[in-house]
Amino acid sequence: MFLAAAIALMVAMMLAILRAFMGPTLYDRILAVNLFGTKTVLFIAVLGYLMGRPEFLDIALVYALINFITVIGVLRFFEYKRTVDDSKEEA
Amino acid sequence: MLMGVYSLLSASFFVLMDAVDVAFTEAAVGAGISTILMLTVLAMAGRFENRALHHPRIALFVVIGTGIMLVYGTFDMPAFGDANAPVQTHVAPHYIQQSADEIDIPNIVTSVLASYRGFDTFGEVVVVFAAVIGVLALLEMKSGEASNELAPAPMYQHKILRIVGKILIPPIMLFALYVQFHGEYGPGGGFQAGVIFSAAIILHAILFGVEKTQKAISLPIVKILAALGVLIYGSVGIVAMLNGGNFLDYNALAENDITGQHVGIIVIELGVGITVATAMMVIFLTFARRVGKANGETA
Amino acid sequence: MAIFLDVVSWALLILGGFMCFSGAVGIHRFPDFFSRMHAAGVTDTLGSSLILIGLMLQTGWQATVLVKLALIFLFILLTSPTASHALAKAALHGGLRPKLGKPEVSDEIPEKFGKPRSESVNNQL
Amino acid sequence: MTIKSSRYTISLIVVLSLIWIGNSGFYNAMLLSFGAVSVLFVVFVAHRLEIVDEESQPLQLGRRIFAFWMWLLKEIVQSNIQVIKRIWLGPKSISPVVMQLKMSQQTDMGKTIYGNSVTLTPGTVTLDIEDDVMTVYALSYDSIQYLQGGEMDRRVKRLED
Repeated sequence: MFLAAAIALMVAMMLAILRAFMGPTLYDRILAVNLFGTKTVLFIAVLGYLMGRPEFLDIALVYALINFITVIGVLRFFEYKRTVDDSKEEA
Repeated sequence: MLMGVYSLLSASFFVLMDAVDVAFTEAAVGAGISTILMLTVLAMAGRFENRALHHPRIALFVVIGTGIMLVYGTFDMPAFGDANAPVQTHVAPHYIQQSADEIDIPNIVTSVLASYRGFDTFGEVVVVFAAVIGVLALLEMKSGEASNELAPAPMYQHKILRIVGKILIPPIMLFALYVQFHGEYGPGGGFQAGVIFSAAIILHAILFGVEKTQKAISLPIVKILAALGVLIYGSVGIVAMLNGGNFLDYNALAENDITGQHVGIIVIELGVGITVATAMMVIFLTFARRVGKANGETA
Repeated sequence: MAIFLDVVSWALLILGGFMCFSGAVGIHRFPDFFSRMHAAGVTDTLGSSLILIGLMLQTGWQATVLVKLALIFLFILLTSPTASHALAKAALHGGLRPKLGKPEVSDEIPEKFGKPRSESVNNQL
Repeated sequence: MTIKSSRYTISLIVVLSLIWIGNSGFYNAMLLSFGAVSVLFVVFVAHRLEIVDEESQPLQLGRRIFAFWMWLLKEIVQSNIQVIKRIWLGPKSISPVVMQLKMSQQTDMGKTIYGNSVTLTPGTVTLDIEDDVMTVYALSYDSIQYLQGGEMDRRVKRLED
């Protein structure tokens, strides 16, 4: 049963990656990566059960943390980059 | 950013191969910190990119050539999971079979990393520290001029981000420390803990601006701490020598061999954690400050 | 009792897997960024909750495992809307505009968000 | 340190200790003392970072938040089913709408809860919050009408006082 859930998650991850490569806008890519991250967290948790190793949950937790920080970081970066671009255009 | 996906993927592979600790490191370092550091560097370097000096095709050629050679090299390696492979027959069986008796902690990876391979790990910590020194040497040369901070995007509008960030940062830090001290029992240890802790600080810097983070965590102190981490590691070795053992021979730290190993591992993991955490913070904060400076000059 | 728990958790896992899968399909079927975001939201909330609750029922009541799953659960519920909101906001301020179905029922998108700049947000990676 | 701020500190300590104890699974003296040291250290750093206040430790919400969560959970399930239906029906079934709504919450915390609840229920996403006006993007006009009905707004408002 875990296997079924794991496979469904795998397929979802694949689709997310596809979206990340296809774009078309930057935000689509970030969205896809975020989705991919959440799916990975779940995937690792399910996998931990599949293999009978509950300490995998630690990794899943770290993933959840890091995924959030990365997405926010990436967003802030592009936001920041835009403000600089704007100030350049005006100058 | 696709690099981040790559890290996530490879971490999944490590999970599949049952290498929990490696996956942990990859998750923390590869997916998070490296992406953020790359972006910071991009923010800094992107503005004044020099014209390429050599033809990019040559570089591509070199990369492809190296890739082919690497793939060719792997043909010589034993098949994955081959029991007769040199890796499996050399020291690994000793580590796996004796670890429980000699060191008595459940996570073999930690005992290998911190005890059997104490010298190697010490070397890695020193490398991290050297990286910090390198970054500082390159970026702080023009110190003294008034630092003009990372242009603060209007944070007061990001109500949701601010509040959620405030709620999340303390638990993240605590989780980092949890990983630090449970390295003996589950996956984790100093390297991962350091990265997670610094990630919490970096999140704070991203959300509230570098200026505010620096007010709370002054760079000089962090730099001293980075050195202190290496010092802790090294001094464990020296204390062991004073007690009549070899450098980094934890058995000499206490009356009982096993207690000695425990104490030694905990202390050096702490040293590793401090060094890694502070190293990441120093690198990020220095870069972020430079970003502000560089753009102040060009914009 | 044990069998009952098993059946429930299997059902939850399968349902959650299906949710995640449909969310992923959604980000391919929907026409623009903003509607895709909703599809992603589906998987983030209900999909992950179902899977995590399904896993929780399988722990055999080991306290630490339960707590860890609960932490992941809380964390996802807290961060995923935050990340979505930050993303949507960044996209809006970045000049991306949603395709609207019936313009007559929508308010105008206020000018204060700046001019649409669709060309510059494309292909920055 | 005033009495007020020490309340938040204590709450933070309690929360962090619970996280540690729940996570650790080892209860020997050594690890528990490490835990105590860690908690204190984190509280110290959090104080330096100036993130210990009524926004990070929402004590004032009290017990009412649980009832709200239960209600929200029901909403989430319902709207999820709707969105999934739309996903499988294809892009023709959606007609996205952007609307500006007034929010009655006074504090930033209340606005955050409201905004996040709106985003959590699929079908609607908070695009922006400015003062007391929220820009919402929805997949269809029904969901906007539902928000305009103001039930969620009222419930979040009740959390505040």
